[in-house]
Amino acid sequence: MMNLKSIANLSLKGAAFGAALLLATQIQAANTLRWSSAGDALTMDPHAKNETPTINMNRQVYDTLIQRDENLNMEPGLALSWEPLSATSWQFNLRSGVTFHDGSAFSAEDVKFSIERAQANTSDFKAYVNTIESVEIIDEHTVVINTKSPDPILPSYLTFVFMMDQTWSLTHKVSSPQDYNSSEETYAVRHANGTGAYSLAEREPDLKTVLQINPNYWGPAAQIETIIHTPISSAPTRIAALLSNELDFVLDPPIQDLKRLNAQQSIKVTSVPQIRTIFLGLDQGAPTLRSNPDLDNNPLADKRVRKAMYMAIDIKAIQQKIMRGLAEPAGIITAPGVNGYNKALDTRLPFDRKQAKELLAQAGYPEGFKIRLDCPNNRYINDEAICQAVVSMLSKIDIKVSLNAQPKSIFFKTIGNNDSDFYLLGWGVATLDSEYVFRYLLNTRSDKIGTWNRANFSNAEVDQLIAKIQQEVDLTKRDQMIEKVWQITKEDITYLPLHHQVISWAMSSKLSLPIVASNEPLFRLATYKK
Amino acid sequence: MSLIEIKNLSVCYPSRRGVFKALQNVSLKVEAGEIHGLVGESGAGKSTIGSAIMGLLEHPGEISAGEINFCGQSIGALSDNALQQLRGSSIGMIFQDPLTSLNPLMSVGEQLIETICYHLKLSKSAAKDRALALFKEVEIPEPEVRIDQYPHQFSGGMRQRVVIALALCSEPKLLIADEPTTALDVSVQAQILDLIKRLVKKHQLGVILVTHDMGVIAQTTDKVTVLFRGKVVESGATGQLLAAPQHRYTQSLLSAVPRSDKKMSRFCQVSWIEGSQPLDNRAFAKDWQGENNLNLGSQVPMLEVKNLSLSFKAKASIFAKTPAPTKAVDDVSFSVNYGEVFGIVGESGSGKSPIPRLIPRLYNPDSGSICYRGESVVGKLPKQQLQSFRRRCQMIFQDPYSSINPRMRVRDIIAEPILLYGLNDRKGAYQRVDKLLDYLGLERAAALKYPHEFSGGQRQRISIARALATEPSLLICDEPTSALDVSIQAQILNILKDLQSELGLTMIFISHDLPVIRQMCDKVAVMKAGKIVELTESETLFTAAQHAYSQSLLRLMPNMHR
Amino acid sequence: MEHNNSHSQGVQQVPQMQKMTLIRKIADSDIFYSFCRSPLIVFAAVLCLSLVLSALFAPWLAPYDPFDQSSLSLWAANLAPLSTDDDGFFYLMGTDNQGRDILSAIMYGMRTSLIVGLAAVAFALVLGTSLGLVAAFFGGWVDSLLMRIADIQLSFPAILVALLIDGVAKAVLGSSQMESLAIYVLILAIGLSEWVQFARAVRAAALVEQRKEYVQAARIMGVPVPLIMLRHILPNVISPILVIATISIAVAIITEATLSFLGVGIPQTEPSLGTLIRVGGNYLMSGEWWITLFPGLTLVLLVLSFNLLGDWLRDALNPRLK
Amino acid sequence: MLFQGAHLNNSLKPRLWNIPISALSSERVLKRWQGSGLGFVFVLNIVGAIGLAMYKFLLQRLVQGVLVMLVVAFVAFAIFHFLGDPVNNMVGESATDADREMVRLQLGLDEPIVVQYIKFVGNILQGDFGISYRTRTSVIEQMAARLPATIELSLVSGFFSILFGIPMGIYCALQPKSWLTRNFLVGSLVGISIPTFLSGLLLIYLFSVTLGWLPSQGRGGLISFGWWDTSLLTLKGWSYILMPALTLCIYQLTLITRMVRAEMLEVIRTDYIKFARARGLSNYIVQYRHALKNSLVPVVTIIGLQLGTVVAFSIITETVFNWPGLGQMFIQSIEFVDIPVMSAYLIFVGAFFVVLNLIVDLIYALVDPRLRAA
Repeated sequence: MMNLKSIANLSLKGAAFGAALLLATQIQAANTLRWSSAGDALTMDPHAKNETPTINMNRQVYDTLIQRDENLNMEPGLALSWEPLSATSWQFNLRSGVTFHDGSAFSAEDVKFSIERAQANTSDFKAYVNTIESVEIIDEHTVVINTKSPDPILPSYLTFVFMMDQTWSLTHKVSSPQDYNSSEETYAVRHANGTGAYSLAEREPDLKTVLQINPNYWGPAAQIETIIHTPISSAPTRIAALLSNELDFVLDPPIQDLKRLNAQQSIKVTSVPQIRTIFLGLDQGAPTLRSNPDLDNNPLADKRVRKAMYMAIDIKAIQQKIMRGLAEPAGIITAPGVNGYNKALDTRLPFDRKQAKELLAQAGYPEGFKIRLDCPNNRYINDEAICQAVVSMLSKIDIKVSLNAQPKSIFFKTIGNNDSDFYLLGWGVATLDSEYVFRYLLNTRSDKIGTWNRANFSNAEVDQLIAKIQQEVDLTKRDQMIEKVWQITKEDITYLPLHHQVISWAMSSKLSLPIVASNEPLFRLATYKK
Repeated sequence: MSLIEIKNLSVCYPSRRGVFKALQNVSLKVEAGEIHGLVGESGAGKSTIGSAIMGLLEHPGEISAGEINFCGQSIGALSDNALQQLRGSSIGMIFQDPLTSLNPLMSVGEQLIETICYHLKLSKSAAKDRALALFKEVEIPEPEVRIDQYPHQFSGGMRQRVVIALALCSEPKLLIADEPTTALDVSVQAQILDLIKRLVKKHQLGVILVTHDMGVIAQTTDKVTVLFRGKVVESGATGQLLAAPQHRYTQSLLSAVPRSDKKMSRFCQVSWIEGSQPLDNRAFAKDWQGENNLNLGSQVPMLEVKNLSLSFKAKASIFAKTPAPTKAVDDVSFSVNYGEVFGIVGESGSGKSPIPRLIPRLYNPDSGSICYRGESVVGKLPKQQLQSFRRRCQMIFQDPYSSINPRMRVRDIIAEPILLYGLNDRKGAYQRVDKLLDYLGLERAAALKYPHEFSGGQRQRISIARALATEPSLLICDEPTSALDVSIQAQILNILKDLQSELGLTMIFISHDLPVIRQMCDKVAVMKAGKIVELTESETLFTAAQHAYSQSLLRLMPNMHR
Repeated sequence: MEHNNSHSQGVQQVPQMQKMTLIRKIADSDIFYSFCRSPLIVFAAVLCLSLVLSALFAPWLAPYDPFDQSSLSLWAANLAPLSTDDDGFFYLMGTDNQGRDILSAIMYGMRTSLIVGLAAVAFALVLGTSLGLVAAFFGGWVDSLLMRIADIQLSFPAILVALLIDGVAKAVLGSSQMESLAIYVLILAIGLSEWVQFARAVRAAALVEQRKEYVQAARIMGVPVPLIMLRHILPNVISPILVIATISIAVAIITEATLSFLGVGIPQTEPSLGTLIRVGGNYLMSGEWWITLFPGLTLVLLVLSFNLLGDWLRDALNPRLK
Repeated sequence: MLFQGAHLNNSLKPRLWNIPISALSSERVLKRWQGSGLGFVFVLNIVGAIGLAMYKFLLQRLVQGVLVMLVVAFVAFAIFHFLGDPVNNMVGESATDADREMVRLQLGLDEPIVVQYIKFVGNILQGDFGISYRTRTSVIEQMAARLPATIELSLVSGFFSILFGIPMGIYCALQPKSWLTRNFLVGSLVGISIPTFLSGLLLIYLFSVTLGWLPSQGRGGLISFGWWDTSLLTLKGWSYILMPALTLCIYQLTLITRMVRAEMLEVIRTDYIKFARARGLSNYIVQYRHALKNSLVPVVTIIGLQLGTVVAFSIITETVFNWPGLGQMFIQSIEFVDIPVMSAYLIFVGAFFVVLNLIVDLIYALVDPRLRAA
């Protein structure tokens, strides 16, 4: 590459004419933002797919009753204000004068319709609204939401429920969400009619999505008129495009490129700790290991083994070498900013290979054992590289790990089928409350709850605490219970925490776009420097 | 001043193994209006002379000494450009194979007009007139129609006429004809040679006629030069030279040419040419396990062919109606008696080639019967009967280069049939191979060599040894010598004659060469268009042919001895 | 040129003669001559040989074992070429993001690449040659069927066929099994995409051979068909097979690398050159060029050496170019 | 070319490694023509179908093309039906057995396989390739949106390779000893030894990142004609297509250079060229009017067919340059086991190839006098 560079420099002068002729970087209208990420939204139906890139795109077009600002604080969205009427009912006062992109007015009817749509069988957002019993329309701008049981975090969940236009939906026969698992294309897949700051102007799946500013937006007017998203799956190509000024913003620059990007005058990189913790899951509930039929018991059920594995991991090396400093070593599996996070809890056991070996010997595995590590290779930042490093570190205490790194679609199927002994997972907290972690990862697994608890961890005390937390409206009491759960599980070494992920955005230095820890860009806040 | 005079010409091809001298000190003269024959066997360098004159020697060949004077001017002194002008305008050349000498994508007219325009600087229409005149001159019928046709629409003889017309485009003074009729049938050959003779007379052309065929030399040329391994051995007026050859090589060469005027018991051995042993171990005959002399008095002929027909179907297609199949063999009947040599003669396409492949069941006939010793060998046979028939019926092929597997050792080639029929174990088979090699005058050491280490004649001996390995009673010889030089041909034919007389083999002998037929065969069938037109004793055919076609074949046959 | 007489020696010496001449024959052969005359080809052969040998003997030659997880130190990751890590280990070509020595990884990666390439070509060779022989010898509908299949397959380039086979395998096997079987699927996919070359060449050559009279002689003798094909025809169609095989190895290696680059080939745990390039490609823009450039360069040299040899062999074995 | 006497195929198939094969086969160009595929035409001529020969030839090829498409469609159908498990993809995960049976009946999966196949072909003919499993949008629309990109990329790269390949091939054949020829030949081997993805990455690094002359990815400067967006009408469009097209053309360039060289050397060795020289025609006439013209006939056909492989080779180029074409779509479909897209792409490549074949046959028939028979 060095050679290339010098060749390039040499030929630079001679070819100035050619450069002028082929000048690729046409000056874009200052009011256009061209951005890219590895993947595209899967659908524009706002209730069909609960997946980050899809939500990202939909959030530009659709609004929610309550929304979060760039600091993730809740703020009024389509609801001006909300208050609990009782333990199980909430009143929402809706913003008036809001219109959809097609011009029709937003009203209480639409709220009822949208929430019920999100509850439909084919919706992927059922979990967020399944405590809701009914939506009552009080008047055109007031609704009351009744829940089946007390639900202290309903407002948080509502930040994910996008509001659609009932009339539009009926007209285009999309009154129930697209069934993503069936072969049908509905109108809402490539068309949208929201109240957001941007309207959908053009949508070619996997190729290009163009958003146009909504002049009738209810909030502070957005500055940038056109947003163009082009998915580029190859990271070097994505970065090359940013470097050659074909893009203004890259959502997911590989961290190894940040240094170089930062060094560039025309590009700036901003980073923020994300509300997501990366950890290793160990199935301690299974009788034997799936990936090692030679063992007739499950070594992972032994806390000493889990502790040995924990202590064998040199998190500093991972942080420095793989994450290039852009990660915060974690002691619990939730991140700062989440209700219930406690700095004191977030401390790690020391990295001590010798003690780890001793623990293994005590547990009866002086020679170690074999196991398979399942790992996604396109979900988290450097996920596969982290797994490789873990494999290497565990091999030093004689645990022979074979790595099975797969694309996320297949990986999640493996996890979902409860087919893994040992896996790497990252958990973001959409509601910014520890309960979100507990209900998915720590509660004993059943159809309704603990669905991601593939560690098959089961603790009656924890389960009781979680049940109480879910209904406790007294926040002090609730926080105490949360802390209790964290203490129990940390002590038990239920999961092996690795680090809190730090996200970085790379953008043209002319662009100002506040980074959001949820990794959801809010383009309505973007501006260009003059 | 001679038209062309070659003085002490030497041409060599340098290679990493040394310099190969294709021509050494060759001198000859050709006068206007004279046909000068160059004759010799393969490797004699006769074609190289033509290429050297034209300046078209193939890389890396070069003229190492001597000079070529054309009309008193040295060709060697000419620039490339001048030489190119000389080619075509003053010297024309025609090649052996008319099928490949013409550009298939241009009409013959275009090729003619292009050449005429280039050399004579005529306008297109004037060139076309001249092209038509040339067509008339080379006696192509309907020149106006044919001039716009493409080469593939012409027959072989007609194409050679087109080639001649092209060579004559710009009225050259000298014409070099390199084996101009070798690829043609006898009847067409005669016409082409006649045409050349007439053109020579009319235009006072000088012609250098390169050929291997003594008959062509005798009938066409005024003077002849005999070449051997790049050197001139003898030169002189044709009649004189043929009647009284001076050099031993010429003498033996001439004696090796099969005579068509009388049958001789054996060919003269051309010992001067290649170290060749005659069949030396007569004891071999005693060893022979064949059963040929049995049944000599039997009433049943050894092989009886009745109403044999075979047609080749054109490839079926979806749209074209399947074309009428062409009958390659049409209702042919003959019988071959014990110890007899049965000849089949005909031109290309006469159907003589499928017959030797029908008898040993390489092809299945459409209809008709073949009986060997009274038993039918057509149709589905028990495996054992088929094997025993195949063992008794062996074949010798035309091309000694392709008829033996180049990747097998000679020993394995000859032993293969012995082992296949289980006549002997491997050790016994190899002993048998040694005996066969002795018998055919090859060294025993040959057994371990591969075919490429042998000359054409030696290969044909190997081929014969393979055929004899199973001790057959019927030997089918399919043009066994037509790819060989005349001297080698004599050796091989002698071997076959010896085999026949010593082992009492029955033979079917296929050839296009009438003199060879006369020398070899007892009975002859003359074939034309898949049918036998005349079947008679061979002496009768040559003295009193009945059928008009046989007569014309005999008349057109180039004959050195007439 | 007739120089046959030089070989007429005594019968007794024959076995010795054979041995003597074998070496002399090789040294004297036209192929060897044309080989020595071209420095480029000698270079290609030396290059090819040294690459293949270094892959073959990687466990002994490589400075480190890149598959020995326990020897990797993450702290030695991303070192530039010619650097030494904290423990004093030296890395000629630098290390990758796991601290793996690039030089060793290349040697082992080349092993995987070569194994896939050679196995795929061997598979294609056996399949293509036998089908080509069968088609040539039986003719008729067998020939038509086989050649039509070949035609249709030819309309889909190797890479596409290999991708399709890979996709189908993925659908049939499921992804977790796919992981362990990836290398076999890859060999199968590349092999199946290359057999046509062999089949067509062998068929064409066999048709030419078959018209020759030595085959007719064998048929008249009643030699069984399989024996004719194996003993008579096959040895005579070896040279086109040889040429295609050499070039096919180059094609197979590049196809494997491409598939691995596209992420459907060899998994990262036992990386081939293509996998190394794919993984390293992620670091190209960040200035850690050695992670992708050295494997890339090795791949190019390996493929080039096979291509040069194949190209030369094609001319050297072509009787008409002599 | 597809269904007919396979000898012809031998000489005309579009694979690089066919050059050695044809060069090895002991038949010369001319003999190949005579004795082989065209032998069939000879037969037609012989039986008196002269004049109709060409039409029959073309009509036959047309039918063969249709047959090939039916076979390709069958492969696609097999993939679609046996791997895709359409029922599972139609119903949700929570569907009952009764639901599945319903869907089976609706889809006609209870009908005989032949009937299903016919329906499948019928759907294809109506442009119905189903719905992508991944994007849940109609496959044909996705393909239509991406088709222009792939076609233009292929055409431009084909154009480049012809533009440089033919003169280079001629030069190599006419000046076999020149140092430039050696460089061309060795250089072309180097060219095909560099995998497309690597050369693509290096080009991006040099021209986009380091020099900033050319855009690194995507397609720009588009002008629309109905559904067809072209990037060939603006300078900016060309700046986008230049690098992918160059990357893609290296392989074809090599192929064409070597092909032209091999064919021309072959033709130069023929008797009719020797005879043309012996007639004293100038080098120019011999080399260009005779040798070049005759060697171009097979070359043109191969180039035509080659365009077909360019389309498929663009898979890699499109991935590296994020070129929004069909190849990129295909790669994504492989990754996600998106069966409808896979089978649709298969059919597309097959159809493209068949159409090219027909065009090539037409050219062949027009150029060759033996087919044009008066």
